[in-house]
Amino acid sequence: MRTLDLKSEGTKLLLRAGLLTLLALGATFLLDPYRNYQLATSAGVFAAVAGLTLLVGLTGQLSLGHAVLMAAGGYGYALTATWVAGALAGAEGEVADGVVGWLLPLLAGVGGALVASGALGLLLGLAAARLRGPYLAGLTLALVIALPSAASTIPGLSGAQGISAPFVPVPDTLAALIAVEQWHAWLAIGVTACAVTPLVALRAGRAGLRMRAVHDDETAARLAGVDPGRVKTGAFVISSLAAGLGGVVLAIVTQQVSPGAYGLGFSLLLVVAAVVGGLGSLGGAAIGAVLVTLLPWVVDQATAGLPADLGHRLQGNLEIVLFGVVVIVVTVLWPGGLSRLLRTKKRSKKTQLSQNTQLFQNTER
Amino acid sequence: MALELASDMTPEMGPAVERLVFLLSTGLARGAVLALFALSLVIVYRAARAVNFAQAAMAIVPVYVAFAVTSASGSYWLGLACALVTGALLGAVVERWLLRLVPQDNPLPGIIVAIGLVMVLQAGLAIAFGPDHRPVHAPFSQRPFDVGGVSVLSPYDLFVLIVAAVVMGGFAILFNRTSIGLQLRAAAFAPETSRLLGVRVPRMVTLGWMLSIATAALAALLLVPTGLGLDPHAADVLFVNAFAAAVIGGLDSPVGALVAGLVVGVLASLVTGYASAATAPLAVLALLTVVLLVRPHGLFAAREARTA
Amino acid sequence: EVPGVTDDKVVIGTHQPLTGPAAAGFASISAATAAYFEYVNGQGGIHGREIEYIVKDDGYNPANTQTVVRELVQEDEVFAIVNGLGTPTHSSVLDYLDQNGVPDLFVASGSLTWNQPDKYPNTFGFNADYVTEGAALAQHALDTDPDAVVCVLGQDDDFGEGILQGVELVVGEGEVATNQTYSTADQDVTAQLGAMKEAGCTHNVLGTINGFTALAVGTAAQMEWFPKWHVSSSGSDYPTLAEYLGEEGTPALEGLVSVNYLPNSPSSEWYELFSQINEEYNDGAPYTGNTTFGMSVGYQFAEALAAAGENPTRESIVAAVESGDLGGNGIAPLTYSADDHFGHRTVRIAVVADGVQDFTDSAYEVSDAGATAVEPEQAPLENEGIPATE
Amino acid sequence: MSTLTIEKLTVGHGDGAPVLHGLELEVPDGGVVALLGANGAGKTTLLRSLMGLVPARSGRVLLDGTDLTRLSTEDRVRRGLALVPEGRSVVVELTVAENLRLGTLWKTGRKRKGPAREAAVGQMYELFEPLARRRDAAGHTLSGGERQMLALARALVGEPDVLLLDEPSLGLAPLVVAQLLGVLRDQAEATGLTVLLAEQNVTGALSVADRGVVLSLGEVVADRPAAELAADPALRHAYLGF
Amino acid sequence: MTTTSSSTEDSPPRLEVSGLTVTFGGLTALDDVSFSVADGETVALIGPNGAGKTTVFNAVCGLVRTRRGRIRVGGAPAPSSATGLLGAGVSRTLQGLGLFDHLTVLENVLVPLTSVRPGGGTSADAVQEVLGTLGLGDLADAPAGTLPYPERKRVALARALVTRPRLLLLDEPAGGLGAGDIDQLAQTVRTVSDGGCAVLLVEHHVDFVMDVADRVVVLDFGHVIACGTPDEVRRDPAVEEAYLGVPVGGAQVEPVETGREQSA
Ligand SMILES: Nc1ncnc2c1ncn2[C@@H]1O[C@H](COP(=O)(O)OP(=O)(O)OP(=O)(O)O)[C@@H](O)[C@H]1O
Ligand SMILES: Nc1ncnc2c1ncn2[C@@H]1O[C@H](COP(=O)(O)OP(=O)(O)OP(=O)(O)O)[C@@H](O)[C@H]1O
Ligand SMILES: [Mg+2]
Ligand SMILES: [Mg+2]
Repeated sequence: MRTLDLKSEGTKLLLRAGLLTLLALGATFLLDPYRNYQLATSAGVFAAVAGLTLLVGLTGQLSLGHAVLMAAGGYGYALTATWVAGALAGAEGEVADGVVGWLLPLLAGVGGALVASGALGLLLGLAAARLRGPYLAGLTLALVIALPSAASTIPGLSGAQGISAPFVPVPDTLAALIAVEQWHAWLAIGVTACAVTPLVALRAGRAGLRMRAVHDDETAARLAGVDPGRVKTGAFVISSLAAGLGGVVLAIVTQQVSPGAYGLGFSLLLVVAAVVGGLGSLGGAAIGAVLVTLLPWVVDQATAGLPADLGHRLQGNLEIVLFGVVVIVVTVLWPGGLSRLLRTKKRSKKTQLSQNTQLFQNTER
Repeated sequence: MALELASDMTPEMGPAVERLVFLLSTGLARGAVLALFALSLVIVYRAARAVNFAQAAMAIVPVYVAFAVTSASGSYWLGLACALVTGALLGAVVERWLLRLVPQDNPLPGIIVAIGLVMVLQAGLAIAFGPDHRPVHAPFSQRPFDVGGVSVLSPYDLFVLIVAAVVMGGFAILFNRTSIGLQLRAAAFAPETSRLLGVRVPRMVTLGWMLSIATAALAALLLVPTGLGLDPHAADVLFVNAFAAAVIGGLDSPVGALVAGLVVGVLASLVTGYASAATAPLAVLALLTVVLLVRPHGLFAAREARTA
Repeated sequence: EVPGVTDDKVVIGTHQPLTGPAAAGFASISAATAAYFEYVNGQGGIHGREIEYIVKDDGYNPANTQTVVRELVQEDEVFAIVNGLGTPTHSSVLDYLDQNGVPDLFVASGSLTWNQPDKYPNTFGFNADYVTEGAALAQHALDTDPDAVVCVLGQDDDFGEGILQGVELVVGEGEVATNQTYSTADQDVTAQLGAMKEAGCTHNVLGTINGFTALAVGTAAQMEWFPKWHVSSSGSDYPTLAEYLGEEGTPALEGLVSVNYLPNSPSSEWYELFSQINEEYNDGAPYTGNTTFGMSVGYQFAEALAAAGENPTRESIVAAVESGDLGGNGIAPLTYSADDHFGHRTVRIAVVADGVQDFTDSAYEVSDAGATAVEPEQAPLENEGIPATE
Repeated sequence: MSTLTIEKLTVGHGDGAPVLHGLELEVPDGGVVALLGANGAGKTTLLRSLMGLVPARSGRVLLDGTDLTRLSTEDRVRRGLALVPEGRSVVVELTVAENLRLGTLWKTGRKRKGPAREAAVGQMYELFEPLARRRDAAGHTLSGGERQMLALARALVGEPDVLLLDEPSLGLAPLVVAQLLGVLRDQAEATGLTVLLAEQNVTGALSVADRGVVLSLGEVVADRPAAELAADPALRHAYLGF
Repeated sequence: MTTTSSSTEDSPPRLEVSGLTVTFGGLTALDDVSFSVADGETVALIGPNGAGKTTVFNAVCGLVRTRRGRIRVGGAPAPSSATGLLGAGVSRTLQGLGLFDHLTVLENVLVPLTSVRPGGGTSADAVQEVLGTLGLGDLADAPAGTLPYPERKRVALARALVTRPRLLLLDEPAGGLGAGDIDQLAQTVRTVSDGGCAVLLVEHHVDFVMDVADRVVVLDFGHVIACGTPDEVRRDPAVEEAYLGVPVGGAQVEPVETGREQSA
């Protein structure tokens, strides 16, 4: 007699997530501070791309506005954390206890980020439930463009200059062991794990199935008892929360949130990362996130050796040209994304079958 | 002096009214360019069911050509003709040699390729011409006419409005009255069925791209004299606002592009004039949101499709 | 062991917008600075050390700034960050540079943010601050025409706000006839100028970058409106403006009033030297106000480095700047001190006459009380523009 | 004259095993041939391959002796071939009238002029009365059967030489099916239209066809006069499963 | 199917449609249509193309707005929400299949179970049973989009049956199927209906209709023009004129009972 057994599946998933997180934490010991900074930023971008890839890959809703959702998370974090830090300092006169001094603001900040990005995501999601492809793209594009205006219109956001987020110092116990960059990488990995693990669970469970069903045929989904509007709105909110946590990571690492950092270019890069990694694949999102954070740097290194008399015009521009070419070539050669490429090479037919039956076994054990 | 005289003759025109008329007419002229660019987006959407995110970058390349030709020959009109031809060629080249390599079953790879193309074109232009603004001059005076003491529309604005109207009219006839127009639409909606009816679908898609980029280039060329001049990013904001306008109008509707383009132009002008420049993008966002919530497929789109 | 300093080299870095929309106005600055350093290196460097200037492109995006500045500090191990450009961009790395004790010299922006010695002891601004410029421009307007109706057109960020603040310091809070703003994203100021014309402005103080100054002047001329223009140093470079406006538009620039704190005048000997360096080390790029700006930054840094001693340390260069001994090459001696991290407190009025933009004899010094007229006192050119190392 | 000859045609989807193996078939000028076979036998694949929508791996398709194999779908249409595909091949975004107008673009290589075109369209409205009522309605509002009618009308209005039909009776009311099959028969007799008709509705198809061809596992397993197939229960049972 | 309900005289019909009117712009698709389906009964809805048959289904499922009239399921007003409808025991297939092509057969069948429990028994049982009865067990892991047509039709049916509905709406279930598959379908419909489920089906395959239907309702231009047992309806001259016509080439061939294995 087979029964629905999502519990043990969930434990397995949590274990795997924990393992990956530990691996990532361990990896920080192998990296120098600058690489750890890059790792931390990639982690933040990964959280957002993971949310986006879930949204686009599973429900087919294209959002060009995920940078704004990240920014919402970033602002939510910075404002709340600063406020709590100020209140703590005000209450006790001084921030004597190190851990309380940074941990409480951090946690409160994450809460603030979730509220901010979730609320914005809900508004967008309600609209998205009624809109199709290009219309949603148009709305989210307008949103990205309006971010600088919003930042200078809404009091407290300090316009283009942005606001700063409290610095999270290395705890005393660790201070002798690790540098601040590594510490921030840990925080980044932790927050990202909290953002991505629920996405993995969701994708593998009922919610993922419903999203894919809605993507395939909305009318049929409706007749199968799935409300497409609610599924789409829900997916948007979840995706926004992940993006918001990504914004938290960037705010922790850079201690700064400003509209210029979350412009259209960055928003489009998130889409590039999701597609190049492989839509709907969270592993692909990781690859894509690392790629878009590192590629400009790699190309910069590669072109650094070019003779200087190629002129100032080449500076900066050449790497953008190359990045563009890479994006085009990758998309043309592997439209399914890098993750699919890796997977088809690796996986035998048997494992594929067993993966397909996983859901069945969940239900039928 | 002339100004005072004129306002003496029409004493009831207060400064507030003057300002309103001025802002409205400015908005109308800018809106015409927006509408034209929005139309170019509608055309690719009609021809290929695609939103071209590289439209701004692709439109600005022909403007550089026009700039070079006009500087060399001294003739604005020769430059304009060259821009149209380059635009059409660029559209054809990008469609045939780039986008056709991308799978069509899902719009995303096409969008990504367009983003890559934007990077290549804009950075390439900056390498070739430098990042600086190149001043571009209008073929007609930009001095507004003085109507009863109120400044309205310059000759150049009129020129823009007339060009926009002619192009719009031309496309309306093309799409709704001619066999080519029918084939263009059918090829985009149902490529396989169209092929079964003898429509040369690849050719139609290419033609659509050619028309679209030429139109976009025309809009960009008309815009440049009113701004800082020509630089690789000169059409970026135009693209964003035009996309908003096209979506408001219904993406599939040339009439929608026209109306929404003018509305967005006037709205931006009024908001900038009465509130602040920073508020304009928020106003456009608000308009877009309201329209889409009331009509999810834009103002002029066909009714919601039957689903079962 | 001082980061970036070896026996024969000092490595410094900067972040600049070489790409993206902001590149149009600013990409040529770092090229000029680099050319000046090459000139210095050609003459044997400072204390026998060559200056290696690493320029990183940030596209005017704070996120990129954060990345490239960390790269400069952690990978390239620069001695100092010099002339990082832009308020939003540079704000995003202030804390980082402070926490890492990296000298953050001569930021290319007039935002008051850089003048917080308690909070950011290593950060120094380069530009005359925007408030100073706004106040001087407004004071000049009132000095020349007591009935002036003063209006402001400003960029919608700290630049425009600073200029407005300076103007209000002189004319009084809320006494500005109308304050209009533009955003760089929208290259159209017709609506704003319509409003200013209607408000009856006679003297327009502009907190605009060059392109938008040209746009404002050109648009007004098209409206047959010819008020007085009073323009910040960041947007009043005559060759650049003339280029924008073209032949027919240029006459509208006649009488344009501007302020500057650098010797950006063809009659200056500094200008002459910089032109030569520009020819020789910068491929003869067009000479603009950016060239003067970039080379002056180079000079000022070289002077600070020279003053930091035979074996410069991060502390010694900060101390050298704070010592107040730097002279600079401006129209008045530098004013850096331990509690003032701005160096240009005096600005000089320049006017366009017969197609030539040149300084007049009036200059203003600005304090909290307002702008007071002072005598300009141009720093002399000595030792062929190479700072002396005693 | 329009005889369709299929020589040793082998067709497959993607890299999969071939669906048709060296298929040989001739449809004579003015003939009506019913193409029968169970679901998955390869009827649709054959028709699509004849139109060039699925590439042939080997073999040839000849129209009156001219090799079509290398021609694109569009060019085959211009040579006088037409296919009414399986399912609802209406361009749903266009109106009924526009769909019909699309069908009139080509008639065996030459474009047609106004009045003749109008007349042909008028005829279709007479034939399929529900379409006349919904002339200006967008394709997506039509009922399933109305769409099928429109697809048929659109093919007929182009007056092709060879008409390939993939399950035209699907979703149509019996009355309309009878009418449609009658039209096919009449056109074949009157204008020499050559028809290849793939059908699950065996009875209906055989009632108008000259010949019935049974496809199984990608090969022709029976090719008999229609009447013979219809009348002989043993044959039917052997090849068609009832 | 496990739940057996005997429809007693006083219990309300499973589906009751009365005075239903639906318009699209100027077009009246349904005009004052009334009929009902009792538990365990199979009713066929036939009529010319565009008569409004699918629109009746759409109205029951809340996909189109009704202008007038009442639709009651099991005596209560038909719920309008997606989950509510399924929860009230109403399942439907679509005229154009509407499979989730990128989902496997199993996943297709699981989708309805993400929002409701099957009427009686566990989800796992229901899935296994429905896949088994429809011969889809071996195909559980195949993406639905890659299957041959008859299998696709069975997946659509399986998805409707897995919740063990009390009212099943089938839109052209036999369309495009070969004789063998139609027989099997008829068998399935009979089994479902014997289990007490009310079945309403739209079909143009007259023989199939005559075979499975207890009662036939004929629509034309949105009006009910006839209603009765299959034989009554078949002989009705109005129905003959509007819908059936004179069969081409003589009588339709009666299906013979044979397996359908040859097409699998
Ligand atoms: N696009 C495709 N990709 C892969 N295989 C396909 C494709 N289309 C059809 N097939 C396979 O080719 C075989 C023949 O299919 P085809 O559609 O030609 O049969 P048919 O005789 O038309 O059946 P039906 O009566 O159901 O329409 C089947 O096994 C089918 O699964
Ligand atoms: N959403 C809609 N908008 C406009 N017209 C519609 C809509 N839905 C249905 N119609 C029209 O209503 C009429 C009835 O359609 P319906 O689909 O119910 O027919 P049907 O009886 O199912 O026909 P068929 O047997 O061909 O499937 C048709 O004329 C159709 O064009
Ligand atoms: Mg078939
Ligand atoms: Mg129907």
